[in-house]
Amino acid sequence: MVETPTPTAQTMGGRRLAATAWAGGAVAALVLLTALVSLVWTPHDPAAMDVANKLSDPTGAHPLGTDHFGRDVLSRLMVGARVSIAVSLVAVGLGAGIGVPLGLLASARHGWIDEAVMRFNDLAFAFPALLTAVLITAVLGPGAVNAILAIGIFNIPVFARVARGAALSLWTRPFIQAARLAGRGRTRISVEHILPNIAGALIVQGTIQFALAILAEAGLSYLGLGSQPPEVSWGRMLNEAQTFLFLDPRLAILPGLAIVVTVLGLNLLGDGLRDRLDPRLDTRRADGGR
Amino acid sequence: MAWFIAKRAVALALTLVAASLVVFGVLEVLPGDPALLILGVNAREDTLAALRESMGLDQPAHWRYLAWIGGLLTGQLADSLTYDVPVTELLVPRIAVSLPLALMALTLTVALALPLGVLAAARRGRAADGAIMGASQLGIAVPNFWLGILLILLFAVTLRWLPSGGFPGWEAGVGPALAALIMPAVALALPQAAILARVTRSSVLEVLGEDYMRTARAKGLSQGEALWHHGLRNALIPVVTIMGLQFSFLLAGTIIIENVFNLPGIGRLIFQAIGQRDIVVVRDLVVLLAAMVGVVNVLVDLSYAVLDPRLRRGHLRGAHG
Amino acid sequence: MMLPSPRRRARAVFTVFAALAMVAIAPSTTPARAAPPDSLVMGMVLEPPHLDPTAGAAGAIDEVVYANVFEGLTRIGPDGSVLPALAESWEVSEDGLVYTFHLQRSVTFHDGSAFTADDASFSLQRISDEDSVNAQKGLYEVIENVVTLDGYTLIVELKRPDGRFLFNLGWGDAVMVAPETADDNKTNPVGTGPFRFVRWVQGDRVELEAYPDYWGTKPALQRATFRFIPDPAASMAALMAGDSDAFANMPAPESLEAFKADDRFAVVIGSTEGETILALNHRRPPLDDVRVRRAISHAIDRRAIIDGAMFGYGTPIGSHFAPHHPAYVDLTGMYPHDPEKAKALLEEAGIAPGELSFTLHLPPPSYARRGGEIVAAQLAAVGIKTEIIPVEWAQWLEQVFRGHDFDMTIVSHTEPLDIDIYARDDYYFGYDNPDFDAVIEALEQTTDAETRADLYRKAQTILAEDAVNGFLFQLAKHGVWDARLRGLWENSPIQANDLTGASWSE
Amino acid sequence: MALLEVSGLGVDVAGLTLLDGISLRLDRGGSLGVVGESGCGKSLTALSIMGLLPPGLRPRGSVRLDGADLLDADDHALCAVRGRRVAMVFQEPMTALNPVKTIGAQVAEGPRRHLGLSRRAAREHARAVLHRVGLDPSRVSPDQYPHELSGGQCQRVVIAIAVACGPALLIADEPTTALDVSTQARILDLILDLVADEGMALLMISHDMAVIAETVTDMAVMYAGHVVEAGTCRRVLGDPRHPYTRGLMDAMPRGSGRPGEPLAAIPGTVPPPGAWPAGCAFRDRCPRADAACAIRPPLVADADGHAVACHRPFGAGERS
Repeated sequence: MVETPTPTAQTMGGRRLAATAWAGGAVAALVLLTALVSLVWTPHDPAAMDVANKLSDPTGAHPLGTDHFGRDVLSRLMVGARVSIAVSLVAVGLGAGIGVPLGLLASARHGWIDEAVMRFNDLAFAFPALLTAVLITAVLGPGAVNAILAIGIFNIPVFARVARGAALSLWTRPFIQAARLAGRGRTRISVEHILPNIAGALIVQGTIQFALAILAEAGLSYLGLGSQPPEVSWGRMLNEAQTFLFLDPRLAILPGLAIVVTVLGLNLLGDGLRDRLDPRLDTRRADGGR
Repeated sequence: MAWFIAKRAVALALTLVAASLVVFGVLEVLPGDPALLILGVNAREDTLAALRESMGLDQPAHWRYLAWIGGLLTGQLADSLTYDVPVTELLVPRIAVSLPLALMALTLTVALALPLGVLAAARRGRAADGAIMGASQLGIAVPNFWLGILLILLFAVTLRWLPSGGFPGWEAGVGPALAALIMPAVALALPQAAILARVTRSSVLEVLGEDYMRTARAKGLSQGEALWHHGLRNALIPVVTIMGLQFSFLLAGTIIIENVFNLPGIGRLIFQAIGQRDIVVVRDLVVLLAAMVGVVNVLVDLSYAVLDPRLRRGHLRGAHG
Repeated sequence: MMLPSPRRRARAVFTVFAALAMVAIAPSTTPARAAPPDSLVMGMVLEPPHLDPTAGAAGAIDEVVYANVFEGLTRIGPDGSVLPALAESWEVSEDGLVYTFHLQRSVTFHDGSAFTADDASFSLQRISDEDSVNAQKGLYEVIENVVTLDGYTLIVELKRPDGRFLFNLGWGDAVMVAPETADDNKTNPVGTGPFRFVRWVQGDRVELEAYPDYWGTKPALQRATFRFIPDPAASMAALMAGDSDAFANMPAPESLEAFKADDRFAVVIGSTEGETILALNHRRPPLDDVRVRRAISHAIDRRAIIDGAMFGYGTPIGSHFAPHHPAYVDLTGMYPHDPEKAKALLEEAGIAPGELSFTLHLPPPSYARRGGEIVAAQLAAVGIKTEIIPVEWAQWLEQVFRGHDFDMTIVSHTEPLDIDIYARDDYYFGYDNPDFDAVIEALEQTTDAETRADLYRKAQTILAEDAVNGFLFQLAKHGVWDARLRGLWENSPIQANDLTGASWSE
Repeated sequence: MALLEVSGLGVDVAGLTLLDGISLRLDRGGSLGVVGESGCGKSLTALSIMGLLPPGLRPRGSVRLDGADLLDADDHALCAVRGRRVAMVFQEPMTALNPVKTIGAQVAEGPRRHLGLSRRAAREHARAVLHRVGLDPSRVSPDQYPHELSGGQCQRVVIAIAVACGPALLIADEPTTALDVSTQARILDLILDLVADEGMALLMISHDMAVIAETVTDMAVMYAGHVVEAGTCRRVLGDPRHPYTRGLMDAMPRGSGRPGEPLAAIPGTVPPPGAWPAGCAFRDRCPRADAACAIRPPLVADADGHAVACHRPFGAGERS
């Protein structure tokens, strides 16, 4: 039997990315591109109201029709991509920015710090995530920034757990031992040697969390707790479409499709990256789900 | 075993105490005065003070916390600030909606995910596997509330097979009640089933490579028999872990799904109570939900012991040493 | 779930999409369920927190129990007039300080006990007491003393004359309750009305049934159910499916077109007492500058707001007064929609374009949330930036109403004839004008109808000239019900669903 | 007719040849050993006979049991043969047993299926078989789980599972490799004992010449997916002709040799499939190799049936 070398940062380049992963990546890139384009150009001003022309079916001027204020749906979907992505990206960044150092600290120091980090994780998992997010936004008030906080908080334990798990197995490796013998401090080793080597696992988890964050932002905004007008996000659009469900289901279907396509793309990309970077991560995905 | 349960019960109790402190603290800083909400814009200052006193809101925080915990422990829940009835009375009919809903969703999740996951693993790399995994990718990407909207559009509005929302009550008969719950349950279940099917598949794949599966085949068992008699129980261990986590997602999911389907359950009650600043209802519900999640986690741990005799002995050893 | 190939998957998705897209044009074929002719299911948006109208401000309480379960000494009729109820007649002394009520005989509470002057005395004292938790205690605090002359005669002495006292007695907050059952009315209301309480399935519905020993004209309905459906889409579905027979006030005006096109339903647009305003905080400069407020009034396009937020239902107002009231003056022409004029006024006030930035607190109803979006866009067009802050009612009350921590907010003032709020000290928008206060002062002292009307007109004009707030529109009452239903109120002078006269036609 | 006749057996995966031209023959009640280093294809040969090759591996040639070709048989027919006519003992007793089932239940499964026993009768049968393999029910209960047993006890359970239905052929794939030395001998004794008692044929697979020498009468030496030398043990061990066989024998006295470790007497390790040199696969490691070895040598038997595949074999009695 051929022995498979344990995958680490050194062997990352080895395997090819699956076709589905390329497709997923392409979709994600397209959405990102759309969001970026919306910064400089949209077919119409997404905030421009034309009440006389409300709930119009798709026409040449409005390829996807208009909403209940007569605003262009296509333009709003484009801008919505921007807000959905920005909120999710910052939330995941927040989770990783706090969670990864915590996880590294826990793995480097063991003892009570490790224990404290893990108990914090347990407590965070004892509450249904959505419930806590609802409470947080009730206290702080609805809005994109607070949605970021609510989603970000739930990413902290996920990243802490992944970082700790991946880092723990590295501390016993010879090159780490060598660095320790050379008198490097634990913090320095964590930053210089551990972090680059667990980056693969973190990128994979980040992709998955990003997809989950988009779903979470949509859920919060749908409940009216996320982005607020005049901001547009896909969840916000779904929230506004709710009362027009029977009159104009298009308004509810289009933003939902945008969410599905984006999340699908990110998940396919995430799965592909995981297969390439770290096949052992397979069962962890649902773990971080909400 | 008894020792193990006792140990878990203590851990659960500690978690709940921590949870209750967090919730109480959060509700303390929640902006909005329940008395003002009840009495409205024409209320006078002295009227508000009288109402606050009658609701016990004028007491210091630590006293109110202890009174609350004492009430929880003795089963004497306080009166809801808005409904003015004991929270217990509010909860029972709500649980009669939410619990069946969560259980239906969980049953659906398992009933879909296990066979599909096993099938995908058994047909690894073939068309069935590809189809199931493709569909599960799609399922994971669909927000459950949007799925709920689509179901309403399709089955309630276009086909008119099912009610679009609301709950007739169990006294209207099991049929109408279940008809009202089936769409919400499906909306909750499909995305979770997609996740669980993937977990099942990878777990079964792992088990299929185990030596004992070869032993079973060497005895003359067919592939299917070996999987059924030897593989499943081993494969179930990670699956049960995820199921435990999913139960908490399903509970939380009711907050959003009950809003979509206009169901008078716990999820909508808690959402409404937050809006109305009915902190009595909110704190009891949050602790209740945390307790349910905790109990399910204990059950998951217990089910490991049922599934895997090696863990049974581990716990016994823990008991004696 | 079982989608065999990417291409077929795409096709399946497309099929679902196409099926869904057809929803909009799908004809409604199922007839509304034939309801038995002696029962009615009335849909409501909000569930009452409890069922005691004397212990809470929530309109939903009155919408269930007012005139159905509970009655007062007087009652408000469908046109807003004061009618006799449990008091069959009354006399008022010359100085307006002593009211003598003659009560209906043979009235019983739903528990069988007789209604007497003692019960009436108890009810009035309870709401005007020192430790009363009545939401409108301010209205009844004028009561000095209540005496029973005999079992059916009640004498009420006032501290000062009050032109609206009989009207105020008609509010749900002053209904008659029995001392024995008063404390349980929140969950088990016992009144004297034509319907008695059966049960309340919290989160879903309240059921009432006809009270066989009712003293007055017996209602045509034997059973009445109030169903609580907070979601506009769900309320539409409930009507279409026949799960509800009526919505006295349909939450989603956008759905009215569909009901109008369907001859199973009657769509009745009526008036309410809800003046919807863009309230401005006069404590916050430059909102204390009348030029800035006038600029805001010119910036607002009421028609666009009514069309966009309310789908055309609603009447523009130019001051804080209901257009259906006899004393109404149309002041909507005072500040026509004119962005250029608005900009000029701002410049005159020394404000550069883009310099102004206000917060806009929006409570949950769609008139506020949707109206707010449009207002924000209209203000932006004249160079005023707004930050929209959506709030729950609890927060609105604490932060805006009581804390005065806001720049602008949109809210509908639904109490009838409430123009006097502009004379209150330290009211949330902080308006202070001694001339206006004098008018209101005079109003309170006056009982003559014509003089009162003149004073009301004067008050309206002062508010409009001062451009106190942005006066947007009068909320309409969007009634949708089964076309065979008769006798439901068209207008809503108070928040109530009086089912006394409701019946089914053949 | 031979009980087992393997001829021209090969196994391929994705264009790669793992096993080629394997021919073996085993009579009723006879015994045959297959020896070679780890990775030479011994286990693959055993799995081919059982029809349990991992997915993706395709066999060719023929494997005849009682004259019927197992490679042609459908899965249903194979299930009837496995456990009933042919049974197998695996290398790692700890992982070969299902951790979540009692040992009694695992032994009873075969008899219930093949012998048509009732649940109860099968349980009794399992109890008896466990007793027969040395697990006294008074000391090791059939209701115990594998993790409660030692490695040696587990291997006895694996053997019990194999012999429970009285197969005609027992394949033992490195049955003692995972066990400690003192247990090894007892397990081998048990196997020999059972084989003799039940009249089973034995196919013993081992990397250890000593084990082969103790347990079987005939043997085949494999290297890189081919048989390089075959014959009676007496002839092959007494007079090894192939340089590889000699190397293996030189390594023998060390005893402790674990599979996978390079043999002390032969430099290098077995090349993985696909890296086999053209011609004689052993020539890169062979001290006697020359140009002729670039052509694959055929397996040629002498009059006594001692066969060797080598262009430069050791002569009879020649010392290395």
